[in-house]
Amino acid sequence: MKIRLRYFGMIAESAGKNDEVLELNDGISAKELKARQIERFELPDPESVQIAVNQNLEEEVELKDGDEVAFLPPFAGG
Amino acid sequence: MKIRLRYFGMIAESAGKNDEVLELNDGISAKELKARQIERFELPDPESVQIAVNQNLEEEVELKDGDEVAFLPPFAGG
Amino acid sequence: MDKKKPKKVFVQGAIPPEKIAGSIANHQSKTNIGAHSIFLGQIRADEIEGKTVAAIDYSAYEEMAEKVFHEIRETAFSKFDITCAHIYHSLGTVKTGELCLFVFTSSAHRKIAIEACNYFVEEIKAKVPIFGKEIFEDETHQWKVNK
Amino acid sequence: MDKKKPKKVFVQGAIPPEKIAGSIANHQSKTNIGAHSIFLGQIRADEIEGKTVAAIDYSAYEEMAEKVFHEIRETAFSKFDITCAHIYHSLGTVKTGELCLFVFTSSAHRKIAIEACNYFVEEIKAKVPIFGKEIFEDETHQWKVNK
Repeated sequence: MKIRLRYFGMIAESAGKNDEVLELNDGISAKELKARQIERFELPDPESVQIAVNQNLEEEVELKDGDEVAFLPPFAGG
Repeated sequence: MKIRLRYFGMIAESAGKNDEVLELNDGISAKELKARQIERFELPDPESVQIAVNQNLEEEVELKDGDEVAFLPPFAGG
Repeated sequence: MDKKKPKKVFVQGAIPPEKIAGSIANHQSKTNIGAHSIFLGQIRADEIEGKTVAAIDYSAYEEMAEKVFHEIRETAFSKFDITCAHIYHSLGTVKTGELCLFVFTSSAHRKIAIEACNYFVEEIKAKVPIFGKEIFEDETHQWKVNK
Repeated sequence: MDKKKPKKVFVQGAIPPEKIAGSIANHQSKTNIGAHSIFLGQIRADEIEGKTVAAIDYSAYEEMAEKVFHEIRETAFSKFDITCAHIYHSLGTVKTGELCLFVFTSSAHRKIAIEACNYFVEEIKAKVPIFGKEIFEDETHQWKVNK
């Protein structure tokens, strides 16, 4: 299945890109994908990383084809 | 002694004037003057009347020559 | 420090929105400020016993009001770590939909600016000898009382 | 009712003071309003390890941010009896002393307008995916984190 990953702020800086599409095996959860990308990019301060699946903050969800998973560093609005 | 009285808002309306100077005997307190003027002008809602002696909200004070006593209806600023 | 200068609070008639923009713009050189809190009072077209308010005519015991405004400022600056504070209140006629009160506080941090602004608004309502004559559309009137 | 319309929140660059005056002026025909509460975020020239912030470059996960702004609005309108609410947030570069956030709430009564304004500010800081790159005068940077 194809999953679109998007990176923001300091995570995009660490990843060296804003987005990419990965071909993944069925059955992977958002949480597993998060752990994998944190390790792959050696993201600093991994506890601060939040992920949004199709714009909802959640990790305990199994991914499906076409999902968009965003990697979000701490919010700094306002 | 001469005391300057000032009237504001609905009190000025009831009194029919904004100020006047009264010649009073020594020894009168602000509170006594207040009661007197409330009766004289038949001020409505007398519990709501506050007086300021030389711009300070106080009644338990003996008046002295040259004092300014202001009669203040409920505040409505803001 | 604008803390010590005596400030002119009363303005004749309504407070124009441009005055608010001007006040904000004046603070853009103060780069220790992180947050501004603004409160605006606007005249409501209240309906009272079938009659509609068209304007409020404000008057004040001006000398005492200026003194009380100054005391509120002094207390606010001692209670809150604000960089500046500005207050404007109308005298005379302010029509419905127009602004009669403008309170503007600034601080490095948002919570301080917000708390100080609220403090000013409550203190002004409670302590400043300002009187309001609500003028109805039929030109009768009644006297406003703060709740 | 401006409650239901989807609102554009993001503006490119700093929010000019004139925009605030314009928003206020737009509400002078709404004579059921008695109070406006405004919060403004301004960029501070913070000093961090000897370097001074010159600007913040804001970015956002825009689609999600617009959705979250909308949810915050819906919740605010159900919690508070406000007549209207407006939010503007900068994207891109905002220099020190310039404004990056403008929250504007209106109600018949002051306490409601003030509480709703505070609610928006806290919710925006906590829940909206906006990211800020603090750019120092020497052109190095660090990433801002809301406290």
